[in-house]
Amino acid sequence: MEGRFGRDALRAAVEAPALDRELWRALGDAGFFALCVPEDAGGVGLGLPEAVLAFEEAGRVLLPGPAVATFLAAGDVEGAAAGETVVTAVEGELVPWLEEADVVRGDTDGAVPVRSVDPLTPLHRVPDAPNTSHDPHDPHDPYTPHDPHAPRTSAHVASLLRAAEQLGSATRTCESAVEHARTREQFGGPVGRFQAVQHLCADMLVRAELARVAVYAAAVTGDRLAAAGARLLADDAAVRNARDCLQVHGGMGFTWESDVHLHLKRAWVRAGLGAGARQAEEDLAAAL
Amino acid sequence: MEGRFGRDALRAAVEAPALDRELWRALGDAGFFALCVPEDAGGVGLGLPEAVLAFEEAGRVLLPGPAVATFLAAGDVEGAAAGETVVTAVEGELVPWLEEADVVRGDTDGAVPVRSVDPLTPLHRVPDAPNTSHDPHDPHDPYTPHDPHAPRTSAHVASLLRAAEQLGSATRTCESAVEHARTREQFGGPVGRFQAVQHLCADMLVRAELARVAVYAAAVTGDRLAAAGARLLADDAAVRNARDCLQVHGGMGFTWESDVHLHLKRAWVRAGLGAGARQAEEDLAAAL
Amino acid sequence: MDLTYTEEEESFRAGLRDWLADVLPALPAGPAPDDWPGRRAYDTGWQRMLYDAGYGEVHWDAAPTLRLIFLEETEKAGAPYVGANFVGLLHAGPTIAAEGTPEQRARWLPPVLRGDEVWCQGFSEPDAGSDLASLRTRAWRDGDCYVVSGSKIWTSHAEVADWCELLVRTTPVSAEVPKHRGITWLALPMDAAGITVRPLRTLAGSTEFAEVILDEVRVPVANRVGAEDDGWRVSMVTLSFERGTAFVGEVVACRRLLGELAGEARANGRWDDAALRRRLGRLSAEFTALWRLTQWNVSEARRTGGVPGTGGSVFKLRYSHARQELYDAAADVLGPGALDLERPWTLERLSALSYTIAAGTSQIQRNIVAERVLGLPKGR
Amino acid sequence: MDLTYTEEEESFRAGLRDWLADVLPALPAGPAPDDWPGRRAYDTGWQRMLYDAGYGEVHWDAAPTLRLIFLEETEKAGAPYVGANFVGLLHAGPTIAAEGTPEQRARWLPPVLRGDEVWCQGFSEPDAGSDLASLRTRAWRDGDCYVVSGSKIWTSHAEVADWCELLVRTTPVSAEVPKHRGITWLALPMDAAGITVRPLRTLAGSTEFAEVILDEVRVPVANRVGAEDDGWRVSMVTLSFERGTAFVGEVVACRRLLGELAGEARANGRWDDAALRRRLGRLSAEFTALWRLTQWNVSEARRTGGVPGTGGSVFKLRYSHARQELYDAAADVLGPGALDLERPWTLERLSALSYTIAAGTSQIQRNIVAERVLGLPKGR
Repeated sequence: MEGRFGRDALRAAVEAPALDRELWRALGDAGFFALCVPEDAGGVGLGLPEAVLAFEEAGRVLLPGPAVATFLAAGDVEGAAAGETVVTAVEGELVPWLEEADVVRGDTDGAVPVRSVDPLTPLHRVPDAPNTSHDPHDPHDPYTPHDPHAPRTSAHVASLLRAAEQLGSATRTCESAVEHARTREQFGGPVGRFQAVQHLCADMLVRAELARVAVYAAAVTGDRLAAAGARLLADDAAVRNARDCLQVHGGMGFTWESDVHLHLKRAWVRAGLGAGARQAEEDLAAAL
Repeated sequence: MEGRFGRDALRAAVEAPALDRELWRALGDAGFFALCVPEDAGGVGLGLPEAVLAFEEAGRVLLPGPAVATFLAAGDVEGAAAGETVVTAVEGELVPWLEEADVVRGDTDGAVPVRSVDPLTPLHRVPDAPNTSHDPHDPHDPYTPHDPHAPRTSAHVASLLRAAEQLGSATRTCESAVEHARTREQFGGPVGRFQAVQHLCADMLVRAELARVAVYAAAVTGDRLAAAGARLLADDAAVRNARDCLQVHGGMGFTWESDVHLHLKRAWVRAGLGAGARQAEEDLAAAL
Repeated sequence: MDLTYTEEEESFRAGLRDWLADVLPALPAGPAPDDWPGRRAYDTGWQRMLYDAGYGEVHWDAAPTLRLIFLEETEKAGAPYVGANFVGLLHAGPTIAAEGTPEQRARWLPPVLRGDEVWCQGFSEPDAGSDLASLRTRAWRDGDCYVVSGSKIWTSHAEVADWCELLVRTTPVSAEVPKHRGITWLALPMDAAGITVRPLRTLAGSTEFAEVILDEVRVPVANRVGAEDDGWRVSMVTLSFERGTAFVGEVVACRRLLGELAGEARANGRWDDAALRRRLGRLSAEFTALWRLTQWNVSEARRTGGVPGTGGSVFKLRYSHARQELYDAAADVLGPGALDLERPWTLERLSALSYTIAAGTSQIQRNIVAERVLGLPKGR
Repeated sequence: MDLTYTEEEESFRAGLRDWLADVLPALPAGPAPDDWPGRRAYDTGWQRMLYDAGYGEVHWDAAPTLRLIFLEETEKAGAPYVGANFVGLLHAGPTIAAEGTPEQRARWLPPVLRGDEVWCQGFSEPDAGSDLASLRTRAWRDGDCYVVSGSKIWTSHAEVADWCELLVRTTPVSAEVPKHRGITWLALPMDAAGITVRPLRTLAGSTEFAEVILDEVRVPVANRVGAEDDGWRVSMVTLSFERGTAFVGEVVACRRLLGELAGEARANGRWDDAALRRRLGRLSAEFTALWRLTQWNVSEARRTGGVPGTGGSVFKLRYSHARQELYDAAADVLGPGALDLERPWTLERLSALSYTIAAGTSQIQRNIVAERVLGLPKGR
């Protein structure tokens, strides 16, 4: 993934945010969107565990575009698997990439543009969107598939793939903080020798690792509540790791040129898409 | 206060918890209970700011006994000012020192003994106690005075005096952690040279100092909401400082012989008396 | 992430479940948690039953996955906690299994598995807490014995134990010998002359810990496990292993506790508080993930041949705080009842306070993660 | 704790209030926050009005309590923020007032008070962030000038400033000269030859900061405030003072924001969420206490003759985190609206991220509190 969308591509995209159709088709050619489409339907025929690894990479490099919605439409919408058709969806009250997408799932009546905090994710808001829940049979769920028994395309899978992106981001910001702490010198040596910095980094790793096992296990089991739990831990890891990464970077992290803010803003946006943490917590509590 | 109830007295009380009537009378003689009783009624004639300093000291040395209720009864109940009559009150669902007290304010119907987590505070529980609020004219308020305009004896003053005790405890546990960090040697020097320990101590001081200004300011203004805010910050400071103090002490803080647990348990008990944090937060929110 | 089990593993699980369903209802009620002599009789009796039923060897001879299944199923079924056998089964035993001679294994392991002999741990000292390697209990050779003098602290079950796994300094620290060298691992018979056991009361009021004072106690050289002066390595191998799996049963228990808390909150009306409800929901996600992390650590151990490595520190760091948050949430569910020692969870809340301190404080664990996992420069 | 005011102070407050009530409604609307040339015209115009009305001297010549009242009342009335005058009024100005010669005070202070001249700050360097004293911008004597070369970063308002308070190294660090010595405080005219200003874009997208590159810039020796090599002390006196009071207006603004959040939440239905409501209630307690802490610091400053001491670090530590929590709560009130830069508070939330970093990170502040207030041994 880093080969297709490296740091130079990222910074170029920040300065001129638009959907890169060429990149999208390259991802399609590489089988990214068709990863879970059965082989006899022309896909790669892999499962959620592999999809989660792919989206972790997408989160790590801050891949722009409605990748989750396009991925989930791959077996369903003509051209989505190949990256020719860009698909987005109404996620809670928000729709990312509405103007750039070819197909929109969900009801966008009354959608108004939002000046998005994330320079890499244009947003529209649908103020009267019905509340999305994690119920796979929710009629408002834009991901409800034609076959109600196919677990792959229900809202909790979208949520899990976003959790995987959050995990990739949390891992990357942890690494970035560690790199900075190893090399930035203050007070006569690398700042990473101070316990205050070390312990920030250690807590970042712990958050990322806990999110990792939660995301991977939810992918293996396909369980709805496991996905809700993974989402909670991954949202938390992505947002808090980005903030701690900024703290470790100090003033240098506060510049536009640093990537830290891109991770933080995207983590905020991802956490704001779909049913959100409140609903996930309620779902998990209800099952106790 | 430390002269009257020092560390030896504290540890003796832990091993044989009973109300020390002699100490109580000595406090009465010293004017502790009559601090805010007008001089023409035989009291010391000082105000809430001085009372708050006295209760801060009481919290610091972990003075056992229903001092707040006795203090608030001093102008009202025969012998309370002198420390001859021990007065307690129903505080939310709990009554401290019910069996030892001579006078009980509030309705104790159905009170059942509780095996108290704090070895220095015997408790009864009144399961159907009406909810105490911070409303000074609440008819269920055990502190409602005969003169409804006297601010001194309403529930929010009881709450503020307990906040002052919490402040004293938070200050003491901060000092205790610092003492330990200065003297305990590990890895070839005092543990207080490690940032991880230093920063625990710094956060303890910040909590105590913020609680201090909140408590002092609430005492000066006598304001009901200021008292609610002071209570929140002081409860938080007392409980969290006791826990951080335990963390700084390590295994040594985990022993019965250490005083840390006495501070933690008392802080829990004080936080559980009266209307509690939820109500204080709601009151403050309602005023926004 | 491998969450599947082999047929052999599933059949082991099924057999164990059946046996537990059969045996548990007939067990007598356990003694009070701090009745150590009582606990010894109870726990060792239970251990003997496991041994006779063929589950004895699971503790350290079986594959990590079988051990995981064993700990999961016994906890899920509500079987007695290992209690006084904790050190023997989960610490000293694995050390002897890994580092002992065939004679030592034959002498010490079967009685642990049968519950005939109880072990305690003599590692910490009053002046060597977080800095364990600075321990000062001295041992010197006299013929075919070591003579040991010093004192140990936080020795659980010392009053009822038959053996103590003891770390002693056999070579003093010097310019040539750093503190991690010069330490030796000995099996100390607790009935030897010169041992004084002083119960140590914890903040929870219980006395399962003790201080052990050693005054020229003679320990046969044959009781040494591993080479002289190599005791730090000998004990650390086991310690790192235990961090990965010693809490399996507890995590299962925490998840059960969450269900109990929800039940209590639904009964007493606090379930209406959305903030409390959501907090329990989030804790449920935490403990499910901690359970997955345990599985992950065990499967890593299987892959690398026994040592789960630094995953243990990651687990320990998060688990100890999550456990404290769990009991804080329990206090919120109980309301004023949280101040009552008769109510469930109040004593456990007190005990949970030790989790961020014992077996390496959270501060030490963060150092380990930062330096050994993340490769940050040696802390200052 | 003295919360009462003298008659003189109360009459000052009343006069100021009347004046504000009179003048504010007639003010033109302010320019966009990152329109720095526009802000300069606007802010300095406002400053001149204050000066003409007799409030100019309040910034540093008046007693600390008058200053507190001034900052409180102007913020409460919604008066324009000091903006481009921040450094001149609250940093360089007080330094010159405390440490400058009579000639220097006469030259530089009146234009600051009138809003005629804008100052910026040249302290931080790319390689000297948290470790400010390791700064490397060099200055050497050449006749009656210093010649300065190096670079500064995080210089706010550099594009519009007339003067820069500059820290330079006049004596290199050596075995005899520790890094805190050898630093000198200079007033650099921003129109001197050899200065390059490069705007620095922050994560909020704005460009109020700049990098300033100095290439053999000549600064008259007469522009030195304090003795040569004594610049660290000269600037720290002010810094410690400013930590105590520079945030007065902001704390007042935060308390007003809490009221706005409650209003928004009541309007959009989120007020029904008890957890959010209680969070706002707790933040209200926090910011009320932070306001009291400011008053306390100011009254301490009055007692000790100007320097509020370490209370500033205590305040800064808590305030910077509370401010971030406040904007996180604001995001919760806004819901998806928190992702919209057009909505109030979203940009401010981004800016608030700098509070735990700028002017000494929270980590540095904790070190200061631990070592200087609590007397713990020098950290490692």
